[in-house]
Amino acid sequence: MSFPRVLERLVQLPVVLFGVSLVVFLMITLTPGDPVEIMLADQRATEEQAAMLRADLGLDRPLVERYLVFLGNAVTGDFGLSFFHRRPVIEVIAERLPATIELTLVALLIALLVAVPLGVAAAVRRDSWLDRGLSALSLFGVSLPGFWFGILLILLFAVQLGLLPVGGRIPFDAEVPRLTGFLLLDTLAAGRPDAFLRALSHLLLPAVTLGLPAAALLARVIRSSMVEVLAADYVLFAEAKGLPRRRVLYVHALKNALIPAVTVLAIEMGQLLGGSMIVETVFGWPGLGRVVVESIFARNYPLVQAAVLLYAVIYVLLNFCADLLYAALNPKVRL
Amino acid sequence: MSAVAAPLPALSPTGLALRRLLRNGTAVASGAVVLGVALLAVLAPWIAPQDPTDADLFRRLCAPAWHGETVEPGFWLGCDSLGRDILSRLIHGARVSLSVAALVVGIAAVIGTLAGLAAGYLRGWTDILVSRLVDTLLGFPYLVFAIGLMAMMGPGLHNIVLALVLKEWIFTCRVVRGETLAAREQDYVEAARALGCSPRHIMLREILPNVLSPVLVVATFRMAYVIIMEASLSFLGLGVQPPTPSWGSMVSDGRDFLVDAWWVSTLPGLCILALVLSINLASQGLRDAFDPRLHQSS
Amino acid sequence: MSFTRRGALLGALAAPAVIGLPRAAPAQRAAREVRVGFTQDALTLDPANHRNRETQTVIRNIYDGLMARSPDMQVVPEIAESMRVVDAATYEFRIRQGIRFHSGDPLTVEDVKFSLDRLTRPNAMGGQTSPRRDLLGPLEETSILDERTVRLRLSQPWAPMVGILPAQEIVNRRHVARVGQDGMQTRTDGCGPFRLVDWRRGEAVIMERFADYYGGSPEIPPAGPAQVDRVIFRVLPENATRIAALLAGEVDIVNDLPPSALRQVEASRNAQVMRVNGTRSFFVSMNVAKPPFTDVRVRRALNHALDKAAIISRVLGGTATPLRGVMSPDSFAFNPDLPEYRLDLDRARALLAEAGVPQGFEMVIDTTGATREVAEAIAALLSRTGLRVRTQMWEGAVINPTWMNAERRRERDMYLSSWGNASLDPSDIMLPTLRTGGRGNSSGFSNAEVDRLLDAAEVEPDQARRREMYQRAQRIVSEEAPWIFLWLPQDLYGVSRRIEGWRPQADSRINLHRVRIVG
Amino acid sequence: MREPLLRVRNLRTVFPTRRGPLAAADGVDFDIAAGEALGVVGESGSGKSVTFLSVLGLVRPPGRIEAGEIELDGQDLRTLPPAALRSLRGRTVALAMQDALSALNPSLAIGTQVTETLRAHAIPVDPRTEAVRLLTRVGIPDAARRLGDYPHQFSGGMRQRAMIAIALAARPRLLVADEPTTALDVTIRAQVLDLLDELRAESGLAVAMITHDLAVVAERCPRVMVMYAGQVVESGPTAEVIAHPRHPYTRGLTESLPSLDDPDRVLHPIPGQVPDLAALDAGCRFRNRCVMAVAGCAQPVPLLPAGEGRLSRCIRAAEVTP
Repeated sequence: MSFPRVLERLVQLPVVLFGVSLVVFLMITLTPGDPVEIMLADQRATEEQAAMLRADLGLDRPLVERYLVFLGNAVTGDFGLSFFHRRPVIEVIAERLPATIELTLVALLIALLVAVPLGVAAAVRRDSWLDRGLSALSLFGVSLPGFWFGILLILLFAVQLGLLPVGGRIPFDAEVPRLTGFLLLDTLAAGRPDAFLRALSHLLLPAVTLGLPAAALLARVIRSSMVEVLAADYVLFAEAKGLPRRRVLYVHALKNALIPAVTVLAIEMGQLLGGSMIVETVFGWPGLGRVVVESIFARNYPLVQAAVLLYAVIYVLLNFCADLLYAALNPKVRL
Repeated sequence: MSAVAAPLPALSPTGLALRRLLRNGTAVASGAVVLGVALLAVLAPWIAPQDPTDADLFRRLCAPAWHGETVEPGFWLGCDSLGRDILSRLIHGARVSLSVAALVVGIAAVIGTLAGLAAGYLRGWTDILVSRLVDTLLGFPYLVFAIGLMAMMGPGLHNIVLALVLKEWIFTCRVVRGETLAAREQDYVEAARALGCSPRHIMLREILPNVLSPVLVVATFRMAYVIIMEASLSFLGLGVQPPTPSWGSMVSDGRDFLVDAWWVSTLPGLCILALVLSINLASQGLRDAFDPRLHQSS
Repeated sequence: MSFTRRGALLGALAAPAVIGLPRAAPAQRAAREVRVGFTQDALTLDPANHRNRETQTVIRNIYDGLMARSPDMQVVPEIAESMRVVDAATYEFRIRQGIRFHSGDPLTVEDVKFSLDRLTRPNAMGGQTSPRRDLLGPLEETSILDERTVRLRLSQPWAPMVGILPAQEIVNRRHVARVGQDGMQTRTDGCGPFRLVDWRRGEAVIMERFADYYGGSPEIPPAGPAQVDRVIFRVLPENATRIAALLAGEVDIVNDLPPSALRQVEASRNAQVMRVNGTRSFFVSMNVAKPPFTDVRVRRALNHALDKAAIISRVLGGTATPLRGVMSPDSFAFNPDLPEYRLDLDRARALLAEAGVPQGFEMVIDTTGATREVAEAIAALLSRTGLRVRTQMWEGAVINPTWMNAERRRERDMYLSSWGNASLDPSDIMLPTLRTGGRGNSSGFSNAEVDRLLDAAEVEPDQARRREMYQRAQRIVSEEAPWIFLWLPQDLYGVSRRIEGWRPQADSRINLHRVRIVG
Repeated sequence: MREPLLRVRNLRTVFPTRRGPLAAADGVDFDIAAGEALGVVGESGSGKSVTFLSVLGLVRPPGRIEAGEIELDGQDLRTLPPAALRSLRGRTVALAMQDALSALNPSLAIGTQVTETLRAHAIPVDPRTEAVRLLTRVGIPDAARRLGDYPHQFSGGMRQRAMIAIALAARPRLLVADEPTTALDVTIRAQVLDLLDELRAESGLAVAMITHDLAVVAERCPRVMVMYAGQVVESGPTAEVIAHPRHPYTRGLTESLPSLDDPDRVLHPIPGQVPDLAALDAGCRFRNRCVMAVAGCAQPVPLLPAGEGRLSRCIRAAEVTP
């Protein structure tokens, strides 16, 4: 079952990319609002100037041709110029992507740190008040609109308590050379643990805001697969061997319970990546999501197209990684 | 190990599940909350104490009744920034939030179930087509997809429903397809096939009843997401048209007054919380009751 | 495995407490640093390659212009030492001596000519044409008279010329040659009070004091190098977050403070509200081509029906000046003697009845997310006449072009909109919005006399006569009432009490050259 | 008879159900001495597994031990703190399960599953060497090379033997073997049972062999205990119990005994159904299926001596004929 699965993913990538590119292209071109009009909104542009600009951008050509040109360029990594940044799309995305990925990863980590103990505890004491209380608490996460929760966190932790910063990624005096764009790595690479902590403190509130809903979902998944696993004979057998409870729960049970969670994790990571724009707006986080939303509103087609394609690639790759991880966790599947 | 299972009086699986459900106090209580909200929504025009769109700037941000100072009699939960009664807006907002959630999830469940059945049972090109479509849509981040579609169609209730349905159906579809693939190999399906039943009959009469309970669980679970989604779209200015209140847009509009008049945005926030929580707990109860795998004696 | 996980969890929980400590005392910053919580990131750092106020604000701290605007909106020389009006279409500027760019290169008349050519000549920016080109209107040629003097020649007299110059910055021609067109987007070499340290896209623009600064315009004291070591524009688009950053002491100035935050900021110990009349007049455009708005009685009725004072005092916290017409009272061309449409619901109902508009008649006000609250308030107040007025939300990208096109707006009723210009010159306010076919004429207003007056004022060199023409045009517009005239909002800023020497100005620039830290 | 290694008295283990408490083990008494092999025979649901899970302290909640004494090596297990009980598990009393496929963790290597037991009990040996020795001992060829294998890479018989090796790793004094050989073919079954016999002889290992296969008991266990509906109904030396049952239920079992050539045969020789354990009266639990039932069977029936070393829970024990 292993080899066909890899093959399936490899086939999936171009198909999904093609589908996504087609959908996004259609979506964008069918959207009312003309980028040229928006770009010239505040100017005394004549119709000729507008037509020239339109020709410059290739907007005057037929749909099919535009799509094919877009595809052709995309294959060679050329996504054109971001209208309102007046710079290559690739550049804009490249400088924003690390911030989003860093935020997403930390959010995911927080989600795991919350979800794993919560899910395990709830499963072990299934149907106890603890189980209900914890699952109610974890559901809290799903029910909070991110923008509202984020603002509340800011008011509490930054304004009232003064413990954490309001927004941004790192204060100026903790700046380090950005080799990777991931500040947690860059600060360590620069040998600045103080800067690392500052960067982490900036990450905390947005990551919690972003990660909590994911934590709720993950906790549910882990709880239900733990419930199943805990009923398995090998857990009883492990207990009968006299193993410490921690080892029974976190090695024997959790390792098997995580197998179904891995797939959910990959999907959730994809959703977090694409769902970060609201958190990025609230916390002034310089990530990709914000640019994408701004670009949708500004009809900045090339950037939206490229970003959505990128999301799709990441999605497929994440699933691929999930398969690998699945195999790593599950010895029955060997690639 | 043989231990617990004692024979229970014969009951249909659904009957058993319902029984388990009714014995689950949390599920019943949260189900009651959901039904209560639904009732509020249906009866909104008759029970809302004020006209939810009646603005009076002199009532701007007046406080809830328990606050003492800037209270307007008859406006129990205070007023929003245009002096509209928050209680009435909450009651009417339940209409929008709940009907968006129910419509989206309902339509998505129907589409997703049919597509999933077809893909899982017919296999072949149908499956490839459906699966690739599902993959494609999964590849889109939800919010980007919704924002893109809303930008394309313009804001408004119908468009929200449409935009969300276009993404939501895949979640049901994936589940149903998986269940159908499994059911396909089951004896009862093989027997039906051997009897010469048409694929349509097998899908709708034989397999469908067996996949309904996971569909139900997925649907209730997704409702929570849809309510949050509507709120997020409102935050980005792509929500329902004013002055129609929705809980999401109320939270979003009130966020500028979080410090001066916390109730404007917090009360609808709490309503969302309570509803989503109830839906989730009810769905958890449903799943516990209907998922047979959790009830095998071990 | 379980141990490490537990350890990490504890670490994560403990982190805030640990990290919180260094932040607790923001006053202990080593460098004198002023931070601005800003709604938008700069789109580019090339002064010639944008049409965006926020971008301009950031850039203006790095690059200086020939002329500058004082906080009370007077145009004063900056890089130029003096200006001479040779005739209505010719200006001469004498350039200050000893100005150096951040790179050390001296600023010469060649740089001035190069910068203006780059703005006005087609394809002058590595094949592109500057999007600012048409801002400079009829500027035809910049020529060097001697090593200290440049001459600007216009193709026709154009009075707004001087007012537009503070928004055009002078670049170093050698720097442009060095870094190329693409390099200009991110690498700067201005002669302004601050030099760019780092532009973290989407996050912050960081600048430091330029020690060799020539001092800026002597007419805006105190001249000399900047008084703080470092300046940071931090991008915080969400209102609540920007305010929180101010209250938490993380930033010293925030722009675009919503009126709803007035109380909150005023109540805080470490910040205050500063306000200045803005430059954007707000109005509700009525589609004069669509019945019943074709009838002037209806348009007047709606003007009578709207309780502007209530919205200003309740929703806008008293931070706006009601307008009877188009122009801001701060403009030289303001007409103080316009007739007023008093709040009079009976009169409004009578006028509507006269015009045959039935009770319960439906009207829609189009609006965008940013002005939603005001639009809803207007709709609610107008509905008191017995009309049924509601609002419809749109994206700016959709509704603006719709209303600027006669064909596309045919079915629309009303549009809550605004128009403004930093120079407050009617040439860029009345001409686009009220002349027949003007690019911003959303109501479709067309009046031969107004057209004649506006066209004549455009080429009239005498400012007093221009004013008189514009005032006559304003009276006609007010009587014809193509809009519901609303108000001129104040721009609100939250300002930390630890800084001094800065006040907001109407063109919404935040120039930090003269800011001091006192707290 | 020596001092018993395990002494159970009046054990009552209850599972709450929606129809009231269900006593899966109800008043169970028995002893096992060191080096002894006790066969425990009964149908599914007779309480034999629950009885020994109670001994191991592994009754899954919400089930719980309601009454009785469990003394292992002189210690009262019911008053022992959980940590002490845990250190007894695997070390003093170990469990071997019926289905090794489900008893072995699918995602851990066999070697790990052996060594972790050694480590958990701090057995002073090199875990790896010991693991190889243990696996070799149960007849796994080339054990050193197969430590890194996962359960699914083993054949069914090897898995079963590996599982027994794991159960024996910490050198327990009592092995609870729950249907340990049902899934094995005849030769391997003999091999495994021989191993247990050897250990009994060598190190005084006591074995409780839970099975519904009387044939295995007849062959390997000197003593047998028959359970029905949560109670012990008869016990005694195996040969005598088979030859002269003192309980109608035992007789029913023995009637199907000649089944050596069909080891997988399921025992359901007696017509009728086991009563609902949640709705019992005080009388004999077998009486609804018993051909010998009389009115007196509705009274409580104690477990009484029925000959040399034998006990029976039947008022007409003497009348039962083979």
